[in-house]
Amino acid sequence: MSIQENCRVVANTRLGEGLYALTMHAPAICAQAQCGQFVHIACGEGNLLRRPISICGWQGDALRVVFQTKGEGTKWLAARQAGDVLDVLGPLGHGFGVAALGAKPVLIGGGIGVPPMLQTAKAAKDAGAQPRAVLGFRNRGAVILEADFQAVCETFVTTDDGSYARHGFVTDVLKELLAGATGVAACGPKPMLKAIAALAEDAGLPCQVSMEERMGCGIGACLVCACALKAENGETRYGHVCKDGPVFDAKEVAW
Amino acid sequence: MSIQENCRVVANTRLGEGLYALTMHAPAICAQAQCGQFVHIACGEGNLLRRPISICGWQGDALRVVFQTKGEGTKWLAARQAGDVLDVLGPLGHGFGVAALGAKPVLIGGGIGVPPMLQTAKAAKDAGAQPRAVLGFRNRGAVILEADFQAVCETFVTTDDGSYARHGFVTDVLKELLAGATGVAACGPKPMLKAIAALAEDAGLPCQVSMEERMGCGIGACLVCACALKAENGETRYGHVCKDGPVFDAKEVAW
Amino acid sequence: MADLRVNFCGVELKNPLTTASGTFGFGHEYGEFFDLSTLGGIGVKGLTPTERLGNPAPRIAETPSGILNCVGLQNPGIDRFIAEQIPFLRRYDTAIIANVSGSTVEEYEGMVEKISDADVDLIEMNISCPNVKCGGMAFGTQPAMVEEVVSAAKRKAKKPLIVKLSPNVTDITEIARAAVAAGADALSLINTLLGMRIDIETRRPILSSVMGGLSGPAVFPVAVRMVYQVRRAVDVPILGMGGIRTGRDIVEMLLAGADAVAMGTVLFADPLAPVKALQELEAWMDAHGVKSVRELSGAVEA
Amino acid sequence: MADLRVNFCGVELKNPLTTASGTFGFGHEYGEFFDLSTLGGIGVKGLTPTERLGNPAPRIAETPSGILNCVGLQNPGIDRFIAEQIPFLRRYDTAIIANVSGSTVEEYEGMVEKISDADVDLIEMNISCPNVKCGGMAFGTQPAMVEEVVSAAKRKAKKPLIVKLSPNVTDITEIARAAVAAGADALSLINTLLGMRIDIETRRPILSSVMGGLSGPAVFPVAVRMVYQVRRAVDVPILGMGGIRTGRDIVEMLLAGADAVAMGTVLFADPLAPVKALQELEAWMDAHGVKSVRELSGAVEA
Ligand SMILES: Cc1cc2nc3c(=O)[nH]c(=O)nc-3n(C[C@H](O)[C@H](O)[C@H](O)COP(=O)(O)OP(=O)(O)OC[C@H]3O[C@@H](n4cnc5c(N)ncnc54)[C@H](O)[C@@H]3O)c2cc1C
Ligand SMILES: Cc1cc2nc3c(=O)[nH]c(=O)nc-3n(C[C@H](O)[C@H](O)[C@H](O)COP(=O)(O)OP(=O)(O)OC[C@H]3O[C@@H](n4cnc5c(N)ncnc54)[C@H](O)[C@@H]3O)c2cc1C
Ligand SMILES: Cc1cc2nc3c(=O)[nH]c(=O)nc-3n(C[C@H](O)[C@H](O)[C@H](O)COP(=O)(O)O)c2cc1C
Ligand SMILES: Cc1cc2nc3c(=O)[nH]c(=O)nc-3n(C[C@H](O)[C@H](O)[C@H](O)COP(=O)(O)O)c2cc1C
Ligand code: FES
Ligand code: FES
Repeated sequence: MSIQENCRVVANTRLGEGLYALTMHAPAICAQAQCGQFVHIACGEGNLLRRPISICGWQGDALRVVFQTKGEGTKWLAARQAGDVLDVLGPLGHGFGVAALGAKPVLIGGGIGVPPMLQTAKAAKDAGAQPRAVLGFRNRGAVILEADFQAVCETFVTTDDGSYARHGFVTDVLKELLAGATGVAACGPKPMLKAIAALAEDAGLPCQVSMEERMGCGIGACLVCACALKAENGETRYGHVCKDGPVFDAKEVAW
Repeated sequence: MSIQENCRVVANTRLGEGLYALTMHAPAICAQAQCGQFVHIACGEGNLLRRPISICGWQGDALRVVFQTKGEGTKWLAARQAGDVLDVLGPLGHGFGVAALGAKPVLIGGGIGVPPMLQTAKAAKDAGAQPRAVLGFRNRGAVILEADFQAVCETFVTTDDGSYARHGFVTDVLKELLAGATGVAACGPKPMLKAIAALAEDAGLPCQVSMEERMGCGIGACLVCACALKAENGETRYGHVCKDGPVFDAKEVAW
Repeated sequence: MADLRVNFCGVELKNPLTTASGTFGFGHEYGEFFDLSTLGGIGVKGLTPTERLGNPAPRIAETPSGILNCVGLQNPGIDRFIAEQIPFLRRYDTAIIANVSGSTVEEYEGMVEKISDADVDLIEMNISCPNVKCGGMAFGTQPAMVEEVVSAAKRKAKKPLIVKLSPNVTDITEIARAAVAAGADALSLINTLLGMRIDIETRRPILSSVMGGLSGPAVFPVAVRMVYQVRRAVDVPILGMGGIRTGRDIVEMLLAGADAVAMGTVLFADPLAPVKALQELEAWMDAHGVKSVRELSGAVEA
Repeated sequence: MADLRVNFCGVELKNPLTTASGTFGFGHEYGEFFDLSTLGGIGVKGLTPTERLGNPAPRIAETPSGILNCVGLQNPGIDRFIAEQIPFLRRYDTAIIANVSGSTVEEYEGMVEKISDADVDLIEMNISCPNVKCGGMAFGTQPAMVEEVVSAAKRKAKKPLIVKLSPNVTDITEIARAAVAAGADALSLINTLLGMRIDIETRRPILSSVMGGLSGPAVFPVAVRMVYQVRRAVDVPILGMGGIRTGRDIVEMLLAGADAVAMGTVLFADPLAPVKALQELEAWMDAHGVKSVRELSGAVEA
């Protein structure tokens, strides 16, 4: 059940260059949220469309999102301060199904795809699993939420340029972790997801990926957020990121 | 010389139902302002056009405007608070020429046309004249700035419905004051200005009126704020409220 | 209490507000936000003879006060609509407006015939679609094609037939006259304006289809103008749409000449926009002593 | 340092940004806000053979992200422009684009002949005006009328002739082709879209002329689309306009196919918009390693 909620900003903290963590008072949304879902936030009068942002996590009535400034919308969001009120739709979409990932899931985030994996790690742990997290970033300045993940589970960090932690890609780490793993879940840039899906498939592991697409309604009515999926007849059909996703079974996606 | 100035709001006070007095820090505009001029205020991202508002007065670097909420723009303005910054063009247009109004000018304001007459009264007084003010309002709830005027000059107040002060119209008072007067200046609804212009003309007095029209640029470039004037050949020509006005010689206006 | 009822082509609508085809799916999603019975009618996603997959993503781009879309008529096909969606929609006390699209005259004929026998209230025929037999030129841009496709469809129609006009034409009144001459029971307008945005970083069009349809508040003044012109050109009921956002916008569209209206894009910004707009409409009418919405239609003084 | 220079029909512009006719007067007013030599060129208020008084007020209405106007070509007439305004404009290091309007073919001919002998750089011919000999239908909406008026004007032109297209047409490429076939040296687009707003309190149209021209950011996607289409249809330089607001918008319009651009309505919101947009353009080019603005023209990959 999706809700429109007016949420007071509790804090908006700058995490790094163009990176923010915003916590808001969202009791109704928190009461229903699941890991991997997203919220659709109205970002000022100048922007007609809402902006989809993943739920990073919640605690009691406080919902946290972590975002990167990109254009007008996220810049507007970055300028919000404690006390401001946001018009939010949520929780939206289908999140990660941690049960299907087994006892030893590997959870992977790339860049601004890292935030939704945090609550996913918590959910897996709460369900009795032993998750491990792999977080990849462009460089040292882009690293976010490392301590948060470490508080939940074993966490590996990579940077593309080696300026922090391990030099390399999340897939390098994943290859090493596959042996003991029971499932893979990931959020990040499409090429990364595709590579992860291939590795998981080769290893015969279930794999869930969170996809991104430009959105209109955010609830499944306008059909703009098409994600190409494999149809039964071998052709392509279009699922919708906002309602059928954002999390899809990697085997279904027509990469 | 028109200036674009970013002006910090010092105070925004509710004067009555939908009526506000907003003071802003506007040193550059104050340094050049003349009574009867206006400022052109950007009213939020949702509104492309600026809103023209008369200068009610200034003191040092503090510029005061008084306005009534009408649509989106003025409602946005009403929601501004101390510390907010406004994007303002000003001072714009031709204001009242108090010298031409003589030693005993009658200054008339109707409704939301009252504000610009305050600084005009002060200017007349500073120039050594003995102004008298006539302020007309719909009813008791609409009365504004009465004390401010009384601090400057003898002031007469009327209400259309008699709910406060004298029952009747500003023209009723004007008729009584014409005998001793040397000139008339007015701002308010067009029918009121027209009636005043006729009375002044009959009495052979100079009369200046401040006209209103929908604006684009506010500086004379786009020619949308047309005010019908009498051309020398007896036909109509269009002057422009933002640059040729807002104050016109009443004899020039094609009523 | 203001009377919001409207009789549109013989169909009694409880109020003049419907939803614009393609922005409201088949109602399920917005039904989570408000009671669909609040609406005068529901315009459903454009239907085609068989299932259509639609265009690849991206299918949407934001523009100042508007959006571009190129969904490409993704829909399950008319048969599944009839079997699966009508029963759901009929649970609500609101009119069903079936929107049909085709790529040949024969397709339109077939769709109108089939949908006439289904339990819908009104048929809206979207003629902004490319005519595959005419080099892909949209049916709705040439009076001759309009006459041909509308008269063929009209012969099969057993429900009131609304013809939905494309605004991408030099003279909307010429198209409106052609549609009415061919038998249209009503007109709806406007469909989307053709537009384009480019991602300057990738130097590629944002939409997968390069160009797409512009809708939302940005187009409202164009829609008001066209409704006004069409009202003066023909004598059938008009369903006005294009950028409607508030109760005041509904009043303006009615004054211009609409008998009923539809709201689309603005739903994406605020799923409760229809409910709020109806409240505003009613409050405005009460404050202005307007007893019936029907008094407003075409009442602009110009 | 990015090279912003553009050669437009043989006229060297120091940068691709000009002002849209009718939004900038003759430059005096905005000259109080910034140095007019900053601009690549100045498009002046539309001129007619003799003085025109224009329409009564109201001449403007606000719309979502746009405005409607019906100034009605108020201007002092071409002779006073030549005598009084050119000397002022020539004090600045910027190209002068004279914009001419007429109500008959003969008027256009006479204006183009006269302005050719004056000290201007480019002639922009606004063909969105009603043709009084053709029932008031705008010249720019019918290919045959376009051919006639442009070829007549071209015969008198001794300066590069830019033909300014109306967007209120079914197929802009057809009109563009007609103009180029008739001798247009360049095209500018878009002029305003026809729109209307109604004051719901008075129930009267806001504009004195009932309908008026829509401009501003709302029309930007329509302008980008038409520039893109026209670029593919003809081979002359294009002056792109319609809703440009920022340096990024300039890049987008260039990518779509413009060689130079004009900014209009947005000036009313921010008189310094041209200065800011040029700074943004330059910064963007530097950040993206684009050496010359000419590399961007038509470089969309579609
Ligand atoms: C399910 C989902 C979850 C997301 N979660 C996060 C998150 O947790 N943190 C985060 O920083 N970002 C997230 N994003 C991306 C985020 O939505 C975009 O960065 C944001 O919409 C950009 O808006 P803008 O106005 O700043 O940029 P602009 O580029 O100016 O936006 C223009 C338009 O394009 C859309 N758009 C641009 N980029 C994207 C994108 N990558 N995905 C979808 N729409 C886009 C915008 O929504 C807007 O409609 C998520 C996207 C999706 C689909
Ligand atoms: C020279 C001048 C001085 C003014 N001084 C004052 C003042 O001191 N105090 C005050 O309260 N009001 C004043 N006004 C009127 C004020 O400009 C309008 O009330 C205001 O623009 C309405 O904007 P809105 O968005 O609230 O209303 P809307 O009706 O939503 O505005 C829509 C559009 O119409 C324009 N518009 C609407 N009404 C008017 C109007 N009466 N005059 C000009 N444009 C209008 C708006 O600027 C906007 O572009 C003055 C107007 C002028 C021309
Ligand atoms: C995402 C989207 C999909 C649309 N799909 C259809 C459609 O299938 N059939 C149709 O006739 N119109 C379709 N339209 C046009 C709308 O019904 C409507 O005419 C247009 O959007 C203008 O109204 P609005 O500005 O309120 O959205 C679609 C519009 C949008 C935004
Ligand atoms: C107030 C106003 C007056 C205009 N007058 C003219 C004119 O005289 N001649 C002309 O060719 N175009 C005229 N135009 C159209 C503009 O030059 C331009 O084509 C259009 O406004 C789109 O650009 P914009 O959105 O940047 O304003 C006028 C536009 C406005 C807003
Ligand atoms: S955004 Fe509307 S269906 Fe996904
Ligand atoms: S508002 Fe532009 S000339 Fe007056």
